[in-house]
Amino acid sequence: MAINWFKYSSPASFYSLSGKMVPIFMWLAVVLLIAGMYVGFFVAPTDFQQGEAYRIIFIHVPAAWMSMFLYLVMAFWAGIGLAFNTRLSSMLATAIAPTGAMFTFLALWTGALWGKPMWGTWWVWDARLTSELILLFLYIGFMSLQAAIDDPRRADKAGAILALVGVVNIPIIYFSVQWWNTLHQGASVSLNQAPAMATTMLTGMLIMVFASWMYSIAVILKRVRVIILERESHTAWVAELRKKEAAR
Amino acid sequence: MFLWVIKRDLLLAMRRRSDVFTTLFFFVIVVSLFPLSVGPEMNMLRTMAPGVVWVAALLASMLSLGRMFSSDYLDGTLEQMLISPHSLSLLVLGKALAHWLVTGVPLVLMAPILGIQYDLPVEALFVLTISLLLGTPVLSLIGAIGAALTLGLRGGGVLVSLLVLPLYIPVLIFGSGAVEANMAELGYDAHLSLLGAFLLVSLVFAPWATAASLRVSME
Amino acid sequence: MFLWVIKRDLLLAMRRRSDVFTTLFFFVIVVSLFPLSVGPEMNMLRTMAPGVVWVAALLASMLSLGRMFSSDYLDGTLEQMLISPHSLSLLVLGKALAHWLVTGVPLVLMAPILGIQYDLPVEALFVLTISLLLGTPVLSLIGAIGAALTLGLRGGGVLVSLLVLPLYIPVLIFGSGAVEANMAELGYDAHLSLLGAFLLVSLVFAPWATAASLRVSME
Amino acid sequence: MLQGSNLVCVRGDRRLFKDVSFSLEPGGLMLVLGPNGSGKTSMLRMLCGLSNPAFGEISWCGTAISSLGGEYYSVMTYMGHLSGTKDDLTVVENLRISSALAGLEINETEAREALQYMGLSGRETLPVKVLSQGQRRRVALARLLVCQTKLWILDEPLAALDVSAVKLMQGLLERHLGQGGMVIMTTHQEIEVTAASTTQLQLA
Amino acid sequence: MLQGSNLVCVRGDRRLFKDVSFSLEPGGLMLVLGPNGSGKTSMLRMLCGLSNPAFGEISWCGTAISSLGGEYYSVMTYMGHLSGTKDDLTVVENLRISSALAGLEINETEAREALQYMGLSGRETLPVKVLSQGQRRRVALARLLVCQTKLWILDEPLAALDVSAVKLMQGLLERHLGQGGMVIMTTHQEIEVTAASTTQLQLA
Amino acid sequence: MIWESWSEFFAMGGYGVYVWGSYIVTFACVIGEVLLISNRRRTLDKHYGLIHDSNKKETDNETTS
Ligand code: HEM
Ligand SMILES: Nc1ncnc2c1ncn2[C@@H]1O[C@H](COP(=O)(O)OP(=O)(O)OP(=O)(O)O)[C@@H](O)[C@H]1O
Ligand SMILES: Nc1ncnc2c1ncn2[C@@H]1O[C@H](COP(=O)(O)OP(=O)(O)OP(=O)(O)O)[C@@H](O)[C@H]1O
Ligand SMILES: [Mg+2]
Ligand SMILES: [Mg+2]
Repeated sequence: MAINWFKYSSPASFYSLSGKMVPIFMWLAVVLLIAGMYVGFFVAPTDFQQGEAYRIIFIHVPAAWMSMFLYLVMAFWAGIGLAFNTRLSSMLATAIAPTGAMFTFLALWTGALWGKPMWGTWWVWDARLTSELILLFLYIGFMSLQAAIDDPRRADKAGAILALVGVVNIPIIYFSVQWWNTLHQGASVSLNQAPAMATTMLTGMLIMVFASWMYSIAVILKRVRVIILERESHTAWVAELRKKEAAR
Repeated sequence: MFLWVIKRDLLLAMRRRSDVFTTLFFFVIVVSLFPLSVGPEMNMLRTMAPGVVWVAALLASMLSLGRMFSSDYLDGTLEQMLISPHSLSLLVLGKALAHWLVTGVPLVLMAPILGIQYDLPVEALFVLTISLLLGTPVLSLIGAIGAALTLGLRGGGVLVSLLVLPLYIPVLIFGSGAVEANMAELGYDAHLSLLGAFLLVSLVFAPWATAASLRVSME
Repeated sequence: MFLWVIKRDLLLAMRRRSDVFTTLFFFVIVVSLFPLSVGPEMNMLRTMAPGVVWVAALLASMLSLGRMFSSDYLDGTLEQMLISPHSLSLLVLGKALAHWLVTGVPLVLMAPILGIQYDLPVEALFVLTISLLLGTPVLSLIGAIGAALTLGLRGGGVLVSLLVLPLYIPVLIFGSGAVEANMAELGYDAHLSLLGAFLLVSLVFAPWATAASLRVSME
Repeated sequence: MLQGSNLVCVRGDRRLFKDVSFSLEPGGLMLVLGPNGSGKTSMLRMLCGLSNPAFGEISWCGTAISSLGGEYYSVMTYMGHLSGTKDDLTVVENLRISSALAGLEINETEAREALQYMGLSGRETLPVKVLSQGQRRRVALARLLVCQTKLWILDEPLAALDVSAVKLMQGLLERHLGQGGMVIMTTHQEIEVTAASTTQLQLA
Repeated sequence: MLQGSNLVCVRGDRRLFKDVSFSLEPGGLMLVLGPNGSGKTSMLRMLCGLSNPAFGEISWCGTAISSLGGEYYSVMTYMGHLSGTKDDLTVVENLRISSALAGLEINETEAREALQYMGLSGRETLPVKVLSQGQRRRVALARLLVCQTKLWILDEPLAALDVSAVKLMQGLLERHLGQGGMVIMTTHQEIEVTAASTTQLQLA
Repeated sequence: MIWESWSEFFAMGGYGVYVWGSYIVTFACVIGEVLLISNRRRTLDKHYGLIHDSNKKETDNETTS
């Protein structure tokens, strides 16, 4: 079945298509979430080292992964928008940022809550933790920059340049922080020493990862739809849409 | 009319909501930079913490001094304020207060969380917050004098730091001193009362000095 | 014409001689504030020294970013640069270089003296100077991107810090890392070569990204 | 009412003018004329107390303005080369706030009426930075419609205005003068304003 | 030489003008006219490539200006509402540096001659910030005397100028047009310029 | 079933504060995000509904589509 992809790259047709997709992904997310939580809380056994505290893993790891992934996806779409001047991809990048920032915050928050019982402190200046914090700053920088610019086209382009510069910087930051840390002393705690996982734990975690994927897609699509409406409010097709909705 | 000034400045800040957040995040980032350049040993970080937080608060407040008057100067609003029938000192007090609301208050609210990053004990966090609450308005008030004096001078941003930092030093010493005293299990009341005294004195004199500096700068 | 840009910016800086000095004094003051707020134990100060000097250098360089383009923007010179027949990237490179000459070089020259205040050994002083010499131009080059992106935005001064500080972090880590490695009697060559690599990369890419940002901002 | 006697203005090492005297009565218009750089702006800034004459005295109702302070400022409105509008605030907000600072609080409706009169209807809620040069000028001038001061000091109010706006200003000035107000202004353009008495102050 | 076809300009959610077409030949003068806010400045900024039209194309000698880049910029001089002078530099320095940035280096003597022609003699070494509004404008306009570009795009060049300076500009424009140059300008004032061909582009 | 009773479930082996603190904040964020978006959509709709009638003519004339 051949799909005309270009058809969907126009905001108008994307709007109607995504309208159908949002509920699907939302329901998928809910179902996976319930399944994941069930496995996490009622199937997975107690960890012999960490006790019950390890159950934070079912949101910590998905959040941490999503935070990094979403930055890449955001920079990708922003770059496409800059290079090919496609409105839709820039709007996607704008829509991804808040969700990415939220997952970054969640990774930090759950990590901190996990760290207190496990390491005895909320925070250490460990490589992974520090680079996650910087990632949050990058997200916030991107959003603040876009918020500070009134003209959406300019905001798109400026944000794209920043996101691309940031993406170059992420590996550098990650390795520099890691190196900086190990130079002084062996890190007092290493995340790599997590105990080998029971399969049920792993399944639960993976289900939760999928749930976060579905959730992200749903939320981002939902947000991008609002952004499309906001930006294209003066066009004929939005006026048409309004008329249809008013009639209903 | 005092309220109009505050309202206007807050409105301007709200128009660019990011303004409020950026001062805050600047503060957060500077505080987070130190462990990056000093290294991650927790013991050392804990001793540094009050100093670092206070220096960061001071820098954050100082950095935003530039915009207290300069945009009003460039577009002629300040000229209009000088020939306004209202008391200039009061107008200035309004502007300093708005500056504090936009830059100082968020810092005070954020400080405890940053203190946690440096693993400070709970009581020290409390003292830190109180000392910031008393100290940051002083920073805004004194800063206003510096901002007024350097108005329209090129490189004002850096010049203002030069003028203002020496005046900030007592606040810095007693502010961070209070927290250190608490951590060393000594009394910290004296420090806080001194900060309170600074606040009162600057509330009375700073608007007046600022008004005078503005008149000089605009001549 | 590249030379004209540099010449012009230096001339402007000279017209306000205080500009150069104020960045320098800002640096000096921040470095000297720390012993005031942290307390006078020499051992601790020595361990902190590289970190503090580097953070101060970074802040000093960042603080003066605001003026890299904003005055040119306000008075229309930047518009003229965009429609100049010369390559915009080259013009931008000239401006970044001028910024470094005015803000970076004085810091590099001053750093050893401040290091002495913190009782650093001679070799560490040397490494500190070299690391600053390699690192500060990177700060100016990366900073130019941030300054160009925030051009004409309200609260630009603080927004630019927010954008630029995360990008500065690797420079900070390797810059202060080099000195610390030296003090811990480890090799510091790797750190310095990495700083050199950053310098080369940013020399190539930063002017280009800055030029693109300027075009976006001026649209 | 307003009197200047033997005013001297020195800028750097240059004496722009000397021994300028004038007096202005209610209903009177004073045009300050002269080529570029002859000291018109400097003169107006003296008249509103933003700078001091090197010699001579300016008095309002017989009292030196430097000793009057706020009392003088509440009967005087000055508009310089700079318009005093905030780029980030909307047109209405700018007008309301600048009026409030000048001592007169006005409500939304009054503000909108004044703006409509100045030909800015439909732009009330735009931030000033997107306006054209002439529209910015109109926003600043709209304050004249709502202020209730006796003495207006206007530095090139017609710059950047189009023909219809110049007409509008002309009407506005005549109305003010007709009600016993006073106007001091500079301009390089031709403008016909009928007033009870018109003085021309030619500099250099 | 310069051609615009079916230009459309959109600002915010407002369409300022549409389907504007023109063509300008050597020796031709184009006056862009219209009330405040009709889009004159927006039009000129498009013509010099500082912003892009929402629709339509601008071409120089048959090639779109967006693809010409530096080549176009070296035959074109733009002067906007902002004068592009540095407050802290002296008058001579400003002129020399702005010329150099625009691609033509001139020496001290040439600069001083141009300034003298613009009536700024005796002010050459003052920093621009102490000059009067009209004098600043003259400093910016002095660049027209030394530049050797074919196309001048001037946004209200007469604002703040006194009568004698307006005469001077008139002569300058006529000389340029006589030598086969082209001028696009806006103004709200009356000015008589004789040219091989004069087009009036009326907006809104 | 690995839990003896609900109270044991909520206690999480003594780590209740940490585990539930994580989950509650996570769900608050997730739900908050969804609500924020719906709210943004609603304000947009309201804005449109309000100005639609009075501006209708103007939009027809000045749209660019
Ligand atoms: C604020 C504190 C924390 C932050 C910012 C954080 C951040 C991260 C990040 C970014 C990842 C993904 C990295 C990767 O997959 O390469 C991750 C994974 C992980 N974290 Fe954390 N973490 C924190 C605290 C903790 C704590 C306290 C524990 C447990 C004692 C922990 C256990 C884990 C585990 C087991 C993984 C999965 C590793 C893997 O399979 O790749 N984290 N964390
Ligand atoms: N420090 C100084 N040294 C020498 N001359 C100075 C100095 N400061 C100002 N001037 C001169 O003072 C005059 C200021 O004039 P002013 O601004 O009052 O003119 P104006 O009549 O308003 O002119 P315009 O019509 O151009 O606005 C200028 O001629 C300027 O060159
Ligand atoms: N974001 C926006 N939303 C609505 N209108 C806008 C926006 N941005 C600009 N405009 C309008 O676009 C026009 C810009 O006009 P421009 O500056 O080109 O006018 P002009 O012809 O040069 O006028 P003047 O003679 O006053 O200089 C103004 O009418 C302004 O109100
Ligand atoms: Mg003047
Ligand atoms: Mg215009």
